[in-house]
Amino acid sequence: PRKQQLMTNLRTGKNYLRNQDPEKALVEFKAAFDLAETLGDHVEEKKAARGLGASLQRLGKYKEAIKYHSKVLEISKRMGEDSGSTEAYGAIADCYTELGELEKAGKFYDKYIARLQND
Amino acid sequence: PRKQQLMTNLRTGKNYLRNQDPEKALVEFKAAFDLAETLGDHVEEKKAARGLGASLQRLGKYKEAIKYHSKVLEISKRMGEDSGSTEAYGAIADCYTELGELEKAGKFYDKYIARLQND
Amino acid sequence: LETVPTIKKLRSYADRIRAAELEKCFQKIGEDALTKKIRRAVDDLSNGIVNKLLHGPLQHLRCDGSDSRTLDETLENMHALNRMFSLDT
Amino acid sequence: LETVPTIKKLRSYADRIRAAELEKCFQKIGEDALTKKIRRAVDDLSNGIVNKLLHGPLQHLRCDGSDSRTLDETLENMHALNRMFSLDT
Repeated sequence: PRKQQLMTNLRTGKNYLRNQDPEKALVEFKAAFDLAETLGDHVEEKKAARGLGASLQRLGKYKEAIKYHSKVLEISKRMGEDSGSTEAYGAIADCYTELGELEKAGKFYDKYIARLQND
Repeated sequence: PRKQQLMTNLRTGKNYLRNQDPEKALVEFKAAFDLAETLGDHVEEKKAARGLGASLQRLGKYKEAIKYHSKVLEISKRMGEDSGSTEAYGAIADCYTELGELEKAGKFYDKYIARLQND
Repeated sequence: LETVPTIKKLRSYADRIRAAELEKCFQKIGEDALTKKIRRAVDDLSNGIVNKLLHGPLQHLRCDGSDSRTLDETLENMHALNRMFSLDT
Repeated sequence: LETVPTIKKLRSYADRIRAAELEKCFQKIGEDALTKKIRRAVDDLSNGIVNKLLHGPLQHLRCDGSDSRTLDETLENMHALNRMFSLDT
């Protein structure tokens, strides 16, 4: 039932994000993230972290967004499964660009670009 | 049964084309084209013409390829249904480029480019 | 007119990528689940993305060259595209 | 470093196209036929095409600028991309 709740939160969050409502999306993804952490479900935790990052980014909260996009990378590393990593590198770089930290942005774009030809 | 034969020819032609065998593809598409003409089936006639154009192009027979790609445009106009037209304009331009007729190629690329933002 | 071959090369560059990714996608979906409708929708998707992405660059290879600034810019665009997509090799 | 904002703009330009085409594709397939596997395969397809198409241009915005020719070229690439994708507006 908690797993089901988690999946519902993720789905609802994605819908809010698609419908340009990042505030409501944020709430759903945060709930999903906490649930996934409790359940130790790293696959869904990663999706929730990505959603949190994307929502915060839309709200202009770039520093917090970086935190969650980095979480995606961290979970990938821990799981030895790197789906979503390319996009996470790109998103972190976008956030640093918005913050005017172009040097850091460039470093993350390099990692992003190096991965673009992979699948 | 003839319609079924026609569909088989089209499918086989596409497979040959995908597997880099334009000569065998050509035979299939020609059979399909003749059948479609006999049956008056313009939807499939268009697919066959496109396949013929693509096969001839791969074989370096650019003038003949232009003939069949133009057939696609002609059928589209007659049917008032323009699926495949963007690609036909582009393919005709590619053929003229190969033939060194850059002026004509440019004219067809213009039509192709003007349609790229449509669906 | 010098830009015409670049248009052809960029088109075929993009089409190779499109065809390869399409093939992979169809394999992932699998023969059984791949209905005609899905095949059509996915094919349209791949064409839509490529066409809309190429629209800007291709348009900027086809300025009429009536004034020299435009012609210069068009040639600069061509050189940049040749470099960026390695179209000369 | 001047090229960093262009990278961001080009990325989001491409992503808007990708998202719009993806939405259209999913609608064409229809809620009922759209299994998780298909959604995943089609999503991968759209990312694959965009990523592979952007690879060249983005790579050519990130030269290390150690010699001046490379830096000049990188800036030319940036100007051309800004023009061709209307990224300044």
